[in-house]
Amino acid sequence: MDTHKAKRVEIIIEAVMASRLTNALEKAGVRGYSMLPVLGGTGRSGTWSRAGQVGRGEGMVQVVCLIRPERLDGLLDAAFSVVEKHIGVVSITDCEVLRAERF
Amino acid sequence: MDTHKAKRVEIIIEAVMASRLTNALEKAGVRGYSMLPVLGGTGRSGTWSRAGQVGRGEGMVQVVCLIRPERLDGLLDAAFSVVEKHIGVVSITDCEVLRAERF
Amino acid sequence: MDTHKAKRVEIIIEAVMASRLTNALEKAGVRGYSMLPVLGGTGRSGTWSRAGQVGRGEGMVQVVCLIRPERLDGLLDAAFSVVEKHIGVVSITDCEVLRAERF
Amino acid sequence: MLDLALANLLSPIVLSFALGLFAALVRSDLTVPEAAAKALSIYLLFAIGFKGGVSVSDHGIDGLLALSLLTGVILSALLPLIAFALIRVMSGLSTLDAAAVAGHYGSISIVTFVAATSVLQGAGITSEGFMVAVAAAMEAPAILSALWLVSRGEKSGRMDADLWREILFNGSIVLLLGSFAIGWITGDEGLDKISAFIVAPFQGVLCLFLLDMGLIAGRGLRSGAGLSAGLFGFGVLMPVIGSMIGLGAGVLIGLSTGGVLLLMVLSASASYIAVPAAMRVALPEANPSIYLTLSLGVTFPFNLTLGIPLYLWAAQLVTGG
Amino acid sequence: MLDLALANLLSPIVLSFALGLFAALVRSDLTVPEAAAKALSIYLLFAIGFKGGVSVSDHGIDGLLALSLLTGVILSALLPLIAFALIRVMSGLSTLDAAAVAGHYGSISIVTFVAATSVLQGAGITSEGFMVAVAAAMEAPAILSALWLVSRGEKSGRMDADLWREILFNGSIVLLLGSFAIGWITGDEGLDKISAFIVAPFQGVLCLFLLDMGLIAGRGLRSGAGLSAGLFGFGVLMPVIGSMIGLGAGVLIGLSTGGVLLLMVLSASASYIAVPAAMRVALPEANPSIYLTLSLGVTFPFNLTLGIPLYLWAAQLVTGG
Amino acid sequence: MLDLALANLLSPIVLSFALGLFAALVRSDLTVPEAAAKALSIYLLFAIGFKGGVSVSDHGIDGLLALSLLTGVILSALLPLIAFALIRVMSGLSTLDAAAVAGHYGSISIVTFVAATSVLQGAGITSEGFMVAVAAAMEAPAILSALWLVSRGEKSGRMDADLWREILFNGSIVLLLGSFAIGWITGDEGLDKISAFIVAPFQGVLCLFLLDMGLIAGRGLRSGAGLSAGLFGFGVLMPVIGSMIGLGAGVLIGLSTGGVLLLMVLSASASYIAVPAAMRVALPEANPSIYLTLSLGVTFPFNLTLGIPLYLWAAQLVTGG
Ligand SMILES: Nc1ncnc2c1ncn2[C@@H]1O[C@H](COP(=O)(O)O)[C@@H](O)[C@H]1O
Ligand SMILES: Nc1ncnc2c1ncn2[C@@H]1O[C@H](COP(=O)(O)O)[C@@H](O)[C@H]1O
Ligand SMILES: Nc1ncnc2c1ncn2[C@@H]1O[C@H](COP(=O)(O)O)[C@@H](O)[C@H]1O
Ligand code: NA
Ligand code: NA
Ligand code: NA
Repeated sequence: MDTHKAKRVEIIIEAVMASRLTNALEKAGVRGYSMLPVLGGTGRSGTWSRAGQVGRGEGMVQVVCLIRPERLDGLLDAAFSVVEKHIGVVSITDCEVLRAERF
Repeated sequence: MDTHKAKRVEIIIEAVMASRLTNALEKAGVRGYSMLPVLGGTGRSGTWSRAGQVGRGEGMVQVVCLIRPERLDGLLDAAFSVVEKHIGVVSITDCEVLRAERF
Repeated sequence: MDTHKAKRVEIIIEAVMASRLTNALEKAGVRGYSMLPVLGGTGRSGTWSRAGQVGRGEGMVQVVCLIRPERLDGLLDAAFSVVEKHIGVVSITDCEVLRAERF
Repeated sequence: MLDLALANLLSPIVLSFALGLFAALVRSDLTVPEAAAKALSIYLLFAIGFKGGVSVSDHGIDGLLALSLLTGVILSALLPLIAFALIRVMSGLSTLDAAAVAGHYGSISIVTFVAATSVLQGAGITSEGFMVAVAAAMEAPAILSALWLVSRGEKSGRMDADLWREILFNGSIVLLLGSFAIGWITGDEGLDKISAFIVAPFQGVLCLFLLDMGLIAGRGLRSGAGLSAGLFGFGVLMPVIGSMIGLGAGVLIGLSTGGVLLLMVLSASASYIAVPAAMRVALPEANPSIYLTLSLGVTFPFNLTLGIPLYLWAAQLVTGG
Repeated sequence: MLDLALANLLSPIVLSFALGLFAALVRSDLTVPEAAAKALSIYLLFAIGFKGGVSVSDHGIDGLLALSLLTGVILSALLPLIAFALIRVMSGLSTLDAAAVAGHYGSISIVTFVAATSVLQGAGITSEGFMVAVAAAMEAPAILSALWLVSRGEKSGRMDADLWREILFNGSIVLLLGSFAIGWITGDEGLDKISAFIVAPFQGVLCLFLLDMGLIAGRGLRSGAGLSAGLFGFGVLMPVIGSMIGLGAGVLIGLSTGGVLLLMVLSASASYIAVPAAMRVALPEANPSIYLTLSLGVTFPFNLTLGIPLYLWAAQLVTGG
Repeated sequence: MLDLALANLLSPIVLSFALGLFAALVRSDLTVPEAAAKALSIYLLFAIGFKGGVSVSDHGIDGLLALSLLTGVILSALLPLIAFALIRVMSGLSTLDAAAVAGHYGSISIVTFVAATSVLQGAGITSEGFMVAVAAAMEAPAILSALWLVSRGEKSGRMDADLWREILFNGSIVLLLGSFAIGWITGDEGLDKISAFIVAPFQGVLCLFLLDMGLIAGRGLRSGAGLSAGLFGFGVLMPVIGSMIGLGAGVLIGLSTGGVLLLMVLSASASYIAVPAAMRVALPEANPSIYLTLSLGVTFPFNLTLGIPLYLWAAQLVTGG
């Protein structure tokens, strides 16, 4: 099977900031991403869980973005501008993808 | 801690195709996988979100599969036969696993 | 953008063991992790799905943990002590992170 | 007719839909959780099926049931052909996209059906309880017609055993027919036990469901690639044509005024649950935003607001009911 | 007896379960969302607990409550020993798997209990309101017996403080006893305020819950490793034995006919919520598909369909009620 | 006053909250699924809004509505200033954290409002239906005040167009005002259709919602960094001060006894939905555990248990109602 080098960027960010992040990504030319739910977690600002929550003040989502290596910097700049002041983590992994024309 | 080289394959695929994908994986000898929910996303075919949806026409899931490197090709062939005509993305990452006898 | 080497550890573990795992991680000095839902899966012990389930006897979650490379061994020891007798899988991936001071 | 339309427009149900639409259009963060929306839909299907079954157990059955089921199947299979021709005339859609859209219009929208039963109830008009079984029978045939429209030119078929099973045992069909059977078997005694659950709060639950439908429809309209005028026109014209065919068929087989209305509504409405899923499996190349926007963003609101009163007016005119 | 069984088999509740079973067996995509299933279960626990508490506040308490609780605890602790011996005789399960299964049969299934209260209500037979507290008391002791059966040969115990806490403050125990207390404290006045929520729609909600149980049970039966004939036999025989022991105990301590039936049902039923979770923590090597299939796929449907009418017949025969 | 407080403490609603609190504190695994909690909150907002609208359609409107809305907006905007000063005096919080907390106390908690309407209903006291619109009007202004408190010393503002939209079209505002409008438009006729859904089961649904609130509050209290005595004191004192200001304002503009109580409760209560989300966007550096613990873990339980009876007593004393 033909695979191609790409980057897998996974950004865990506050749910209230998610649409701002994806807007920034889209402006930076990112063509595709997916959003996964996060149930809870722990970090420097304490522990949280979505169980039983009604409000949107607490809680995070994970945005996953597969991207060509050469587009990574643009993506990270865009992401950083949004996460900068906010809690959350960003990881970048080397990966291979099928159907490279999609990225 | 003893770790072993393996591949982490993550396939984001339409929910209606998920059982066809896992059937194909099982036929190709894949012994284990997990399925994660995806809340929404954007791609060439537009933006979608599961929020408030009743039907299964729109929406994707992420199938995660840890596998020995030598079994990767079989898995990708099987996956490709299902995703080929469908929207969705496939990424393969090098990883280490504990308890290699499981894969 | 400044990135730093780190490890991305993803542990798929039974939901009933999740709090025991995170307690062990915290004791081992892990400062942050997130927990993601898993909808279903297949492994040596058969196939499961959370759809319609009320009890907690069946079902898994994925704990994601970004960590500095030098802290990995402590984390794996802690994780292994919990998963040892239990079903579930652990993968470790090399990654880069933004804002390394957080890990 | 105008009174009826106005009363309908100002009912809590339609206003709830409008509220959802408004919230989505101003990009409010209001959402009904997916699990809650599915639970509401299970409730509605169970309740409507059960009540239909009880009504059949009350009135007994005759040849009309079988005839109506047959009529439903035929309508569902034939309407896509008409829809297909109309789309090709009114828009520049490819065969594939046109067939996918056409499949939706042969099948049915159960919530439109439910809304119509509410209107009937409000107007004190009875209808055949088995119409809910007709609704179930009309879900699937249209899918086969759509696939046939596409595969005429193709060598390999687009159906496999899995897809057959998925279509025939689709959750909403199973639940609708299953609860219909339960209602039929348990009759009034069964209804007594659970009417405080499936009858009394029904209208209120329907409001919340329509709120959610409004949210989804509004989101679709906002993000969906704008429809061409031709497609938009199709989304309004096709239900009217469908309803007229349903009217003819209903009168022909001798349904009551209420039954005729329901057959009209079934013919006029477009699927947004079963067919989109089947199309994603069998016609993945077809553009979902077209059929989803048309079905949920144009035809559903049209039927809900103007269509149902219009059809009722026509049904009463023709049947003299 | 036959009448009773038939009436039970044709009740909306049992038919809803059958519908779920059918849907799962034909691999329909019908599912109740997990969140909705949990919400239904919270509703049922809250309602049944509350109503039990109100009934105690109405009738006052006496020594019988304490005696019944004690009886429940003893039954829950002892039934696993009998179940264990029976499994070992009837099947080739390992000590570990046999103990895990045994633990389930000492504990209880609250939805079976609820179904039995519905049957009592339908038959116009009253029962002691505090039986719901007995149900809660019977959830946990069986777990300890199961662990004891396993750890006899082991050096290190399988219990730790966390597990103790998890077992005793298990969500269903807390909710059942908590709402029981609230019902007790607020009495009829409290019930008046919320009976339109917890009484009137109860049977209907139960139908949807049983639909879900049918779906889960069917899925388990379909995918679960086929049970041996011996295990299957155990899944039917054990509840009958359990119910007979419950009958003896209930008559001995002087419960009413309704109370005796409920104690029989508690003894006969097998846990599918609290015990499976505890077993995954404490006996991870035990094969969950065995105990889940037995409990949910064999014993639960048996009790729901044939067991309850059989037990009621026996209870009436013995108590003359 | 004591009677009232006791009756309130022993109501199913408050006891359900206590049960949730207890379950969380003993670390039971009892949880209400997120989707179910959101569905309950949608139900409550829809029901309370609709009923308010119907009541306005019954009694017509006059200048009092506009005056009350204006009063609400002013209270919401001014209360944060008082809260801010009080926090700074009573605790060592930074400007940022103090402003974030202050914003919560200007805004409102709709479930506290709902609990107060239940108490009024229990006591047979009527109130102005439009108070639910006042509640909606009081959600947002406090956010602006909080941001103003922070940005006094800053160059760049903290508001952007997106945030404006998010605040004004916040889901709970849209749903509350939308269902209020629907109730107003459809009036008693609309209410007739859906009262079996939004009126009869309301108190019971509220119990489950408060169970969930108790679970969340307990979890917050358990895991939250312990509050200083000063902050804790603020969480109890501020609602009392707020209620007194609300009392003055309500009497001044001529609300009925019930209306005065509701305005007091709105002034006394602290937001836990709209404001926390806005603060995370606009003041990400503020520590959420402080404002969440204060609002949900201290002020909400205080109002629910002691506050509401106290305010009612004061309202009756002053208005002579
Ligand atoms: N090292 C980490 N690995 C995975 N998730 C993390 C990590 N650190 C923080 N998070 C997630 O980000 C949230 C906020 O983190 P923090 O900014 O450290 O409070 C946590 O509650 C977790 O959900
Ligand atoms: N580059 C990407 N990274 C992550 N997810 C993607 C990406 N591209 C597409 N997806 C997901 O796959 C769906 C379909 O993509 P597409 O086929 O491009 O329309 C999107 O809605 C996303 O959920
Ligand atoms: N190779 C794998 N890749 C991803 N998930 C797996 C894998 N193997 C097992 N799992 C997950 O872990 C669960 C238990 O696996 P097992 O211990 O093999 O029964 C499965 O049901 C899956 O959810
Ligand atoms: Na149609
Ligand atoms: Na038992
Ligand atoms: Na306030």
